[in-house]
Amino acid sequence: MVEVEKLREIAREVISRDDVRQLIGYRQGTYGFRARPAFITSPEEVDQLIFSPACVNNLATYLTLEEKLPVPRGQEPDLRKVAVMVKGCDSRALVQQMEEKAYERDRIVVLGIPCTGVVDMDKVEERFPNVLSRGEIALEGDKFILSFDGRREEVPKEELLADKCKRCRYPTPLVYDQLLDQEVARFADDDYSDIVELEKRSAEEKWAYWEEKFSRCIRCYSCRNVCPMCYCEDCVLDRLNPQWMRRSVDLSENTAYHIARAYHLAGRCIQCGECQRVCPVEIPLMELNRKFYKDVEELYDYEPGTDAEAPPLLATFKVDDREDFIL
Amino acid sequence: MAAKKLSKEKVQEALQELTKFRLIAPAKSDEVVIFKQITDPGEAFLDYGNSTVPPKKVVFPQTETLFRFQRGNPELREKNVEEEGTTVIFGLRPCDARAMSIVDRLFSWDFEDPYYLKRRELTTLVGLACNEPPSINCFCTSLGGSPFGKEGLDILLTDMGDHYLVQALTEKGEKLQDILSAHLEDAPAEEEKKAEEMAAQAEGKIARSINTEGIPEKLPTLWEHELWKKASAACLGCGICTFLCPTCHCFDIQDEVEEMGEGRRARMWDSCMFSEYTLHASGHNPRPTRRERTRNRISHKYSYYPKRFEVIACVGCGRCINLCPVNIDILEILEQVVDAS
Amino acid sequence: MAEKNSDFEPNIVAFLCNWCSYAGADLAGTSRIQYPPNVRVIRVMCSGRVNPLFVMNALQQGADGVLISGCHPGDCHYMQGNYYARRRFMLMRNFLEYLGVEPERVRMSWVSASEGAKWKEVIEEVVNGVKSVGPMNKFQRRQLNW
Amino acid sequence: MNGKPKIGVYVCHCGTNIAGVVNVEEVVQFASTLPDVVVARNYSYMCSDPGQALITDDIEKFGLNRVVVASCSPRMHEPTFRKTLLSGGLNPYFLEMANIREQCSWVHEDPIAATEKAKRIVEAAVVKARRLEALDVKEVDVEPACLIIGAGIAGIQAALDIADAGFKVYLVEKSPTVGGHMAQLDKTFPTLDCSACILTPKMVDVANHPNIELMTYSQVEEISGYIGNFEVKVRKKSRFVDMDKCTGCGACAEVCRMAGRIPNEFDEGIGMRGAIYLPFPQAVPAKYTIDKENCLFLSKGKCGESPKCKEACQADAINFDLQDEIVEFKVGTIIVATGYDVFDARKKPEYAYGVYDNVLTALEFERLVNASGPTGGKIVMLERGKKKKKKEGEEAEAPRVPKSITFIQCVGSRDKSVGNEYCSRVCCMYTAKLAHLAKDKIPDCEVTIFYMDVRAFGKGFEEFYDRVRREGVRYIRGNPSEIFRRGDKLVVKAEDTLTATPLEHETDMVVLSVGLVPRSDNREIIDLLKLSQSSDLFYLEAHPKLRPVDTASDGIFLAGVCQGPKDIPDAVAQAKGAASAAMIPMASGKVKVEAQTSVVNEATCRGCGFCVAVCPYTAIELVEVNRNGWPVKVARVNEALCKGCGACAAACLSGSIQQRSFKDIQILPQIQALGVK
Repeated sequence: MVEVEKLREIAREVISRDDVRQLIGYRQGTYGFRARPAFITSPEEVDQLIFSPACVNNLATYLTLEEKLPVPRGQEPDLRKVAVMVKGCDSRALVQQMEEKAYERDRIVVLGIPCTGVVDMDKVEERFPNVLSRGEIALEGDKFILSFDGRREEVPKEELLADKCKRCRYPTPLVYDQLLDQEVARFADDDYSDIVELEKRSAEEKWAYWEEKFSRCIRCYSCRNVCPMCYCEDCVLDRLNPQWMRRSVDLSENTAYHIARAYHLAGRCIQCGECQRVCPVEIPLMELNRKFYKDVEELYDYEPGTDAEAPPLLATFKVDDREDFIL
Repeated sequence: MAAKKLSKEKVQEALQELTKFRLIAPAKSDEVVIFKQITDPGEAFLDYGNSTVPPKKVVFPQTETLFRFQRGNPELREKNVEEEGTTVIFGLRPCDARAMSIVDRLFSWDFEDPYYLKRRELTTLVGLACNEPPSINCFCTSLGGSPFGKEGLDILLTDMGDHYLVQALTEKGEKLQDILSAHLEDAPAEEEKKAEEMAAQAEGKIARSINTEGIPEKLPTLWEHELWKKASAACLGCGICTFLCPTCHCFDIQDEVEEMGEGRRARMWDSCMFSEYTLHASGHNPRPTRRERTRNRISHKYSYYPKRFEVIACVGCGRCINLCPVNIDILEILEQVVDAS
Repeated sequence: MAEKNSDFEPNIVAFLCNWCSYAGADLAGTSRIQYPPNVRVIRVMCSGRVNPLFVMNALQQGADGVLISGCHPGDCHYMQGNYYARRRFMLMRNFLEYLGVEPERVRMSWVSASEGAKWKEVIEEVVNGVKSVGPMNKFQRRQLNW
Repeated sequence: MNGKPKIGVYVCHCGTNIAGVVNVEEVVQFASTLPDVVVARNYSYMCSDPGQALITDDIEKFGLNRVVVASCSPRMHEPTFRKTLLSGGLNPYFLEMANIREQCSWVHEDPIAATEKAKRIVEAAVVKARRLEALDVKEVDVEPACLIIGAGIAGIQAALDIADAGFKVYLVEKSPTVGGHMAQLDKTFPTLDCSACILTPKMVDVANHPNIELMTYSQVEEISGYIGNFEVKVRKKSRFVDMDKCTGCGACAEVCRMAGRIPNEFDEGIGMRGAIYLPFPQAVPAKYTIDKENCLFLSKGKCGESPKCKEACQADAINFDLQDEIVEFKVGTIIVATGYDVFDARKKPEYAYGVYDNVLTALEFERLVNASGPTGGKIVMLERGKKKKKKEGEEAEAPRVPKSITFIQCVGSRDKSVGNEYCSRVCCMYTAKLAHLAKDKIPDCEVTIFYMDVRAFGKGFEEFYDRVRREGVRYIRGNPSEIFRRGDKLVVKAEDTLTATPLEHETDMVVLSVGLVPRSDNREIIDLLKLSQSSDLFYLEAHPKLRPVDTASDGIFLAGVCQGPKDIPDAVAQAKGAASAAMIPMASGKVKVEAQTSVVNEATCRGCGFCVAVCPYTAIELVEVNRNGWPVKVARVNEALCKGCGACAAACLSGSIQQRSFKDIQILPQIQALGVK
């Protein structure tokens, strides 16, 4: 695992550069085992930086989430670089964003963290509820070590590991300026078994499954705002003229929202799993994205966020694309 | 009113009795606890911390039709809330009830909101005291609330082990208690005293707190303070902390019209954390970034609302802390406000 | 399966590309080829213009089925429009099926300017397909908030 | 003009075409209740002058700013009604047509269902009309030059007409000479003009006309751009003969080691040629060409000690290092006149073409009877097999003259089994002509024609058909089933269906009247110009009756058999039609360009480049703009290149790029109008 001192040392060096405006990393949360994003603008703030299996956020989303205030007349916009720490899965968001020309490669400094898997915070807090004081999580071999309130708990890795890590194909970042640890070999793969199982059900069963989920949705848009690939200036679903989708929150509009969101990620979602993590009503959003992901891989042999030069999936075609469904 | 007793075996019967009204109780949708109308008592799930979406959505639905209209037909078909019938929210937490009483002040302020107030009038709140704090981030005691708080409730149930102590607190509560009399027995006198002890114990278990003294007055002075930028740096601008807050009451009104000239005017929740909440038609936005919106969210609850209604619009339910995707913690912010020079 | 009442007349929205399928449909007209009236046509310049979210919007508005028809691959007046449409609808159709929307509701076809007869066959195939799965009642807007 | 919409709805009876099924009054009544509809009328023929006057008057009277015409297909009369709006002082793009004829009344018998559907179609048109925006009709300059692909009689005629009108013409021909198939013919029906006599003068004119740049033995490689501004790349294949020096004397061909050993395509393989050759004596340009595959020096690198042709050439014109040359130029319009192939008779194995030497195709027979043909015009029995070794001094016995010649009509035409259901229009008359020539050259020859129906429809055709029969040509009604050999005779098995008597007709020679089929390489032009094909695979004209020489693409026209089988008079007439159609934009110097192009909302564009990637015309590029002080990249459309397909609008996730008249805001209401039950 990444030694914190080495991490802070590299961070201090990076943030001290005059061509770097900000460094985005992780810091301890406000209670229990939580970790949260940290925004460093000066070397002094570096000592709060950490990395542990609790650092679940995908920091790549902040590169495109930043709201740019109008530049006062007579002043120049601050175009200095932004440094960001990314795990393997997060780094694919950078690759896909660059493939979509969101920014040039030289606008970012990437600190790559080879990742051995992060925790599912819900499982942790279910296992060890009501932990107020700051807790630590570390990975040793195939066990998570949780130290809090003077206790030291060992838990087999499998039991607390986030689902996305159980099918992770890219533990080592695909793009980085510096690697903060040795590379981690790929330790898992995705057989889409959950998607295949759902595909097999009848139309009624499938709809009953999704109807239950979509009826819970409160349209808080956290799944959209957390997603590194959702960075439109003004989301088409928020528009009133034309109004694709209405503001009212009911099964019809919620379904339309989730279809549109998932379709807009077809061939773009890099499976960082954030949308599902943040959903307050626990809608299995990854099961939506991964359906497109599986189809795109099987039909067009295309994996988003792996090659910054690749053309966007839906902006290309092959003459022999499958068309057996066409009359 | 002498306190009553409702043994746990009779809970199902009592609920069955209540199904003749619109009975709303905590129920499970997959692993998520949500308040929804139940017709079969078995659906009720009382062994829970607190729901993700507060029961506010019962009296202040996320989307509600105000009236319907049709081209060429001058008469508006107004939504009659009466049709929804008397409602019983069974098993809600004291903080959520207290939140409703706070929000009542706004909806009956310079304009009596017909929809909300009628619904409140039709609704009887049967609270369930928190023997254990639903989450580590509860801080109701810092806001004048309590795990055994009675404010806003019509009946308070206290889990005494094999039965619930039933305390009717209002006229509505007594009426409901009469309806349920067949399932209740008289509770021995010392039960209520025992409940108070349990209350004190429960209040002791609340782990987090904030001293709100002086915050309402201090907040306006921190308008350009550094803390807001730092606190909101990680914010995604989503609607979780507002939609899930029992005291948030902002709404947007929109007309949903179809080509054939039929339509409805509907009211739906809005969030001050969304950018288009204050987006002007000209494109100007007085709160252009999430820094201003976070400042506004905290200041509204802890300064503007108290200035107008003498109560802080927060009941310390902890939802905004538990469910924020990036762990923005209102207590941490408030502490920074207190410490800010 | 959804109850299949025989007198159910589906309402199908079709997006036709101006150069081939719309011309093919016109040819069916000039040749007086009769076909069921369930399909209602929206003309677009190319099947490449049809945004798959139109399909979602149509199903949400009340359509029981949607048909997108364009030029045969290679004949597109704008060279590539139909190739893009093919990929988009392959993905959207699979996804809607994954949600529980029967595949018979989202159909695509290649009909050239000279295939008036084929247009009739496509219409009948689509109308019968939608009839076999019954009315669309999954996430229709009017059923909910009226 | 985009103000509050005031819509006029006009429902057409179209005589009984619409009113016969759709209750027009009911539709008009319904239309008047729709939002923003100010006036709703019906009329018997909206496309007629009084019909159009209704619209212009209402524009005046009610101040209409949107017009919905519920009538036939927009593909039919959208241009007409756009002109009506223009004459009424209204922007032509405020028109929306509701197709209640081809896609409603003509295809749905049940009046109730048809009327209900018509209402819905009108409603969709009204809701779209409400949101239509005025579009400024843009014009671009037109390069006063025309590219003509194919120099058969059609290409030549079109080139001459346009050049005579004073415009520059680039005439590109794939084979070494102009003339096409007409040059192969001997006489032409029904006047028996000698084909060469009426064609060669035009071929010479084409070569010498100051306004025509003739490029033979050349192929169009690339075409980009749009009407008025086509960029064309042509590959002038190397002949390995310097065109300026070659005098056409033919010395090289005589000495060529391969002389007489390569079947001459021009003679349909009957006559032979060398590796360096002139297709036929009157070829234009009269320059020799070296056939790369068969030239020993070019294909094997050695031709004896040194290539004989080079030695023989006085003008030193032969140069084996000459490379292909790529020529680029700009034209305003294009005429496709690429002609046809004759049906490959091998696809009718029962007629044993290629099995027996003396089963010929009509084109081979044309070469036989042609004075400049391989046999000098003498009709003789052919021996196509291996050439018998001619021993020294032994005089080859004189080829036998056939005593009887039998023609078989409709080989490869009107024949579903080979996929050609159409009639090739010319075979009946050219067969009568060839029969006449046979009788003329061999008076006592017994000439028989097996036919299904003789189609002598043209000017002077019937008279010619009657004359040929009076000359003794025997017409038997019956479609032969098989040809086989008996002794040294060929037997044509058939049935005379008029007398219902089966017969086995013995004959010396059989001539198959092969039909006309699309060229085997017509796919090249389709890919170059995005032409579409009709069901018989010839190129598809814009409208069979109203726009026979236009194609779906602006500025591209069709002439000759490439658009469908026709005889020389029709081909020439169509060529002159295509020429005049092409000259319209060239003469006016300006042409209206697609107005329904895409437009980008630069405030919401995130510069992801999806639209740039999907645009087939590379009409969109990312440019850097200043948004509130920040440098951002946004898409920008080159409206001259954009053809208005809308692929970008569907590819854009943020809906920032929209195609005018087909914007989301215009289509979504249509979906709602049609979708809601």
